[in-house]
Amino acid sequence: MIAFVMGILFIIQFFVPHQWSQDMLTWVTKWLSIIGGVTLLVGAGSLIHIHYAKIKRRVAGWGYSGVMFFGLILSLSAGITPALIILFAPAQGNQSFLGIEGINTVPGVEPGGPLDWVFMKMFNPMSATMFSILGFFMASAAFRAFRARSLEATLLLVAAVLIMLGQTPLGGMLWSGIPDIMAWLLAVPNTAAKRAIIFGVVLGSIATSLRIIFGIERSYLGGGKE
Amino acid sequence: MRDEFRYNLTRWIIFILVALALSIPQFIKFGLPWSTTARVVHNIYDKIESLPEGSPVIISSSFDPASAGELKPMELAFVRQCFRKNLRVIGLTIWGVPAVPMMTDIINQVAKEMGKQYGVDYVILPFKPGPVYLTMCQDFYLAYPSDHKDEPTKPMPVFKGIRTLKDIKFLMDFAAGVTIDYWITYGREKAKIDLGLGCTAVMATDYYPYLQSKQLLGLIGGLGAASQYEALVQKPGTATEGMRPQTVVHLLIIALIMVGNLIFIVTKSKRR
Amino acid sequence: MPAIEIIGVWIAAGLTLMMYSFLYKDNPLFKFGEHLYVGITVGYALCYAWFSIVWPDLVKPLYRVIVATTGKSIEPPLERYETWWLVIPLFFSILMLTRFLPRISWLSRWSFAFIMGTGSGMSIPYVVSASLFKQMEPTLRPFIIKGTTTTTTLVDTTSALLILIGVIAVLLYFFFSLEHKGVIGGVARLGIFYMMVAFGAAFGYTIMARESLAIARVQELIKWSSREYYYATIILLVLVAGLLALFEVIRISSRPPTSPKS
Amino acid sequence: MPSRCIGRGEKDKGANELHKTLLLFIITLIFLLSTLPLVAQEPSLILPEEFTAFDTPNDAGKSISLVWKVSSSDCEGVEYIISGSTNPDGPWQEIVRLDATKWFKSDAPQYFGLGTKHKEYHFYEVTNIPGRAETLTNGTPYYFQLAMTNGAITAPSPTTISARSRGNWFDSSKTNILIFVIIFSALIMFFIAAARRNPHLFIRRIPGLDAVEEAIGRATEMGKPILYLTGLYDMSYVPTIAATCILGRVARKVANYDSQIKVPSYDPIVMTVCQEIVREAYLEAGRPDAFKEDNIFFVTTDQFAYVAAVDGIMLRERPAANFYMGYYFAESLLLAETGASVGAIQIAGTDSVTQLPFFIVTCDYTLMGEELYAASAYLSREPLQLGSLKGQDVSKAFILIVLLIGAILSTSGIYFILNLFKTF
Repeated sequence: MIAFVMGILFIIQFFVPHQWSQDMLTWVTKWLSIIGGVTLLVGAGSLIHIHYAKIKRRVAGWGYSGVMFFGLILSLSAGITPALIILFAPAQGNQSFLGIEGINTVPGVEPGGPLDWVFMKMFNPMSATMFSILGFFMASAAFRAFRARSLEATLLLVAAVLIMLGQTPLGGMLWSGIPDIMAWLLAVPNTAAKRAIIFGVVLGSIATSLRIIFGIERSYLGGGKE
Repeated sequence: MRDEFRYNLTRWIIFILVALALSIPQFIKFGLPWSTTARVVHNIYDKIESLPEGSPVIISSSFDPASAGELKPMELAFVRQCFRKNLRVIGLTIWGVPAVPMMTDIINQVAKEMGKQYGVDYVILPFKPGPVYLTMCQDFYLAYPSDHKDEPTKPMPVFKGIRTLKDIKFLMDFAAGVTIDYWITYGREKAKIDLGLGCTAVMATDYYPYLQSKQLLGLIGGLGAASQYEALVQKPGTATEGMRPQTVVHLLIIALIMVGNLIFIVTKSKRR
Repeated sequence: MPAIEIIGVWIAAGLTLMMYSFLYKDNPLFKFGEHLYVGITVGYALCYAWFSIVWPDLVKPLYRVIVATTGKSIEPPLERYETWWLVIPLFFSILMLTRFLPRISWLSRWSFAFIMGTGSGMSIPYVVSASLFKQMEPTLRPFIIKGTTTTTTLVDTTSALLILIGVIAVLLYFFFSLEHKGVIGGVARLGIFYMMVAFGAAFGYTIMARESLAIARVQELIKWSSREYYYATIILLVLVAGLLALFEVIRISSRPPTSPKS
Repeated sequence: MPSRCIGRGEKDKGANELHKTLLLFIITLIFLLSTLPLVAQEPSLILPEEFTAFDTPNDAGKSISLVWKVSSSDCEGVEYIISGSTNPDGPWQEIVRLDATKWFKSDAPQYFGLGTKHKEYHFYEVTNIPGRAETLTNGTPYYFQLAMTNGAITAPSPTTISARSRGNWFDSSKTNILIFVIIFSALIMFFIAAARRNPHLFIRRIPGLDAVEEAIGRATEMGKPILYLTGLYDMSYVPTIAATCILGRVARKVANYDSQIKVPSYDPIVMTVCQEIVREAYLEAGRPDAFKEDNIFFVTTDQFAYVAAVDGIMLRERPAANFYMGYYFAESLLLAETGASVGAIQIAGTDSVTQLPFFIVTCDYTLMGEELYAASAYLSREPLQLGSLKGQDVSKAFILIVLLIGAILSTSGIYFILNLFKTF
C-alpha cells in the first residue's frame, strides 16, 4: 500500500513542474537520505547479530568471529573516543544537549585522527589487496582456462588482446593502427551491443519497479520463501 | 592429493611470474611514451581548459581504497588541472562512507601543493546516502547544509552564486560503481549538467553508448587512460609509473593465453 | 618519521601480505585478515552513519525543534529544514529498527515499502528518459553522415549503419517470442558477434583493471621495504612465509596417519 | 548597414507581398522620422509585432516568457532592450540587451515543441528584474517593454504588456515519456494477468537448455557427480530464483538418469530451498529413495572461503559437469578456472555483466543476461516471470520497429519519429 501510493505519487511528480511538487521531491529525497543512514545502522546491527550467534553457539571457526569483533571495537572506539573527549572536555562552552552539540562530523576522521589512522593503515591496504589478488588469478586462468572453444570465444579473445595492447603505450608503438582500431571497436560494435543491452536492462528494471509498486513483487521485503 | 599439488604447482609458478612482471619493471626504468591520446580522454581535458576562471566544478569521488590504484592517479591529475585553471572545486561523494577520507586526502594533497585555500578555492562535503543528487537539483544547501568539518556551507566564498546543481559548470565523477548512472539519470536529466566520467577499466566499455548520445562528454577509463591524462596535464604520476609493469604484465598474459590455447589445440588434435 | 607512522606502515604491510597469502591457499592468516576487515568496515560505517547522518540530519534538528517549541531561544536560529516534518523520517527509522525485535519485525516492512515504492516511482520516468529515449535518439538519427571528405563520409556512414544494425541484431537475440530460424536466426547470430566484441573489450579492460590494482599494491610494498620503514615488507614477508610453513607442518602432523580421503 | 539588414527579408520568397508592405512601411517611417528635427539621418529600425508576455509553460513558475515576431531590421549590431517593472507606469528597469540575430523561440523546444514556425519568433525568458528580489514572485503582475537599438538610434517601445507567472501542473514536454510509461505498465500488467490464465504463452526454446541435458547425459556415462551452484545472492534476488527454477529441472533429469547432484550453498536459506526443490524432483521422477539430503549442503557466507571450499570439492571429486547459475562476483573466475582445468563440461548462466566474459571463455555454454530469466520462465511457467518477460518482449519489438523505421525515415529527411522520442 505504502509502496503503491508513494510509487504512483512520484511517477506523477516527474510530470508536474509546479512548486509544490518540487518541494515534495526535495523533502522526500532528504527523508530517504535520513532513513538510508538508519539502514546503515541496521545493516551493521544484523552482521553483529550473526557473528554474535556464531560465538555463542561455538560454530566451527567462531574464533574468527571474535576477530571480527576485535576489528569492530577497534574502529568504533577510534570514532567514539574523540567524541567522549569533546563530551567531557571542561573547555566546551555550549553544553546544551548532552554537551555534544558541537559534534556533527565524524570525530577522529580528520587527517591524523584515530579513525583516519584505522582507515588508512588497516582498511585501506586490506580492501585494496582483496581485488588485486585477482590480478594473479587472472594470469593463471589465462593459461589454463581461457580457451578459444568456439568462434564466439575466439572473437572475444581477439578483441580482448587488442584492447590489452591498445591500453598500453606499447600498442601504438607496435603499430600506429592499434589505438585507432581499438577506439573504433569501442565506439561502434561495443556501443551497439551495450546500447541494446541497456534497453533490455531498462525494460527489466522498469518491470521490476512496476511490480514493486503494484505489490506483486514482494521479495524485497526479505526472506522470499520464509 | 598429488593431483591437487600438481594443480597448485602450475598456479604458483604463474603467480611468481606475475609477481616478477609486476615488480621488476618498477626498478628498471624505461620510457614508454604514448603515441596518441584517445579522443574521449582529450574531450575532458579540453572542456576544463575551455571553462572561464572561477567556474564551479564538482568532483564526485565515488570510490574507496579497493579501486584507488586506478582512480586516484586520474583524480589527482584532474584536480591539478582544475586548480591550475583557478576553478572552484567542490568535492563530494554519493557512493559511500569510505570514499570521504580518500577524497579528502587527494584534494588536500593537491591544494596544499598549489597553495589553494579551503572554503575559497575548494571545499569537501560529507557523504549523505539516498537521492542527494535530486535534492541538490532543488536546493544545494538543503542537501549539504554543512561541509565535512561541519562548517555551514552557504557563507563560504566557494559557493558564491550557487543555488542548485544547475549552477555547476561541470561534474566529473570518479566512479568505481553505479554512481555515474545516478548522475546521468537524475543530475543530467534534471539539471542539464555537463558530465565527465573517470572510471575503473572494468566499467569503461559500459559507458560508450552514453558518449555517443552526448550524455557524457568524455571518459577516462582505467590506468592507461589515467596515464594519458597525466601526460596531458604534464605531471607524470603513479599511472605513468605503472605503465611499465602494466605493459609487461599484459604481454605475459597474452603469452599465457596463446601458450594455453596452443596446448589446448594440440591435445585436441591428438585425441582425434 | 613519527613512530605512529612507522607502526602504521608495519601493520599495513603485514595485512597486505596476510591477504596475499590466499595465493598460496586458504589459510588461517587470510581468514584472520578477512574477518578483521569486515569488523573494521562495520565499525567505521557505524561511526559514520551515526555521526554524519543520523545525528546531524535527524536527532539534532529534532532536538532543536523541540527546544524551540518550548519557547527557549536557540542559537543559531532554526534552519529551513528544521521543522516538525522530521517526525516522518523518524517514524520510518524507528520502524526500520523493529527488525531486531522478532515479534514486531514485520513493521520494518513498512519502511522498506516506503523506500522501495518511492525509489521505484522516482526511477521509472527518469530511466525512461535517460536510458531509453536518450539512447534511442542517436540511433534514430540519419545514418548517412556527410563528412568533409569522401573517406570520412564513408567511414562515418558505415559506422552509424553498423551501430543501427548491431542494436537491432542484439535486441533480436534477446527477443524470446520468436524461434531463431531463418533470417531471424541469422540476425540473432550477428547479434552474438557484436556482443562477443563488446564482451571481449570488457574482458581486456577487466584484466587491465585487476593488474592495475596489483601494480598499486606492489608499488606500496616496494616503498615500504625501504630502510626508512625498517625494511617492513621484507621482514614481514619472511614472517608470513614462516607462519604458512608452520601451519602446513601442524596440519600434516595432526592428520590421522590412515586418512581414507588422501 | 541597412543593405545587409534587408538580406534577411529576401530569403522569404513567398513573402514578397509582405516585403513590399514592409518596404513601404520603412519609407513611410523614414519620411515621418525625417520630419522630426533631432533624429539621426540613418534609416530607422522597425519594431517587431506581436510582442506578448505569458507565464513560461512547463515550469514551477517564477519566470515569464516574452515572445515577439522577427523584425525585418534584425541584423548584426542591432539589439533588443527589454525592460521590466512591477508598475504599468514605471519606473522601468533594463533587464537585458539581446543580439537580434539570436534568441529564437526554436531555441526552447522544451517550452514550445519543435514546430518549424518557431524560427520566426524571438523569445526571452525573464527570471528576475535587476534590483528587485532574487526571482519573480508567482501571481504578481509584471510589466515589460521592448525597445530596439542599433547603437546610433534607439526605437522606443510602442506597447507595454504584462503577465503573471505561476506554477504549472503538467509538463507537456514530457508527454512522450508519460505515454510510454502508461503503455508499458499496461503491457506488463496485461501479460502477467494473461500468464495467470494461460501459463503456456509461447517462449522460444533456449538452446542453453539442450546443452544442460547433454551435460547431464555425459556425467551419467562417466559415473561422476554434477556440481550445481546458485550464485552468491540470497533468495530475494531474481537471478537466485531463476537459478533454483533451473535446478528443479536439472535435478529431475539427474534423478531419471540415476546420477548424483551436489549443491554447495552460499546461504542457509537458499540451501533449504534447494533441498526442497531437489527432493521434489526426485519424488516426481519416482525415486524418492535415491535422494541424499547431504548432497545439498551449506558451505559458508564468506566469498573467498566459499571459493576455496568449492575448488577443493572440484579437485577431489572431479565432477563431470559444473553448472554456474545465478549472480556471481569476482569469484566466478576462480571457480570456472578450476572447473575448466579438471576437464568438466561447464554451463553458466548469469546476469552479472562484468562476469559474463569470464564465463564465456571458460565454459562450454553460457546463458547471457536475460536468457537466464527466459530459461527460468520457460521451465517454471510462473505467471510473474512469464508475464514480465512477455511484456518486455513486446516492448522490445516496439523499440526494434521504431528504430528501424525511424532511422530509415530520418535518413530520407522525415524527422517525425525522431522528434517523438526527443526528451528535454
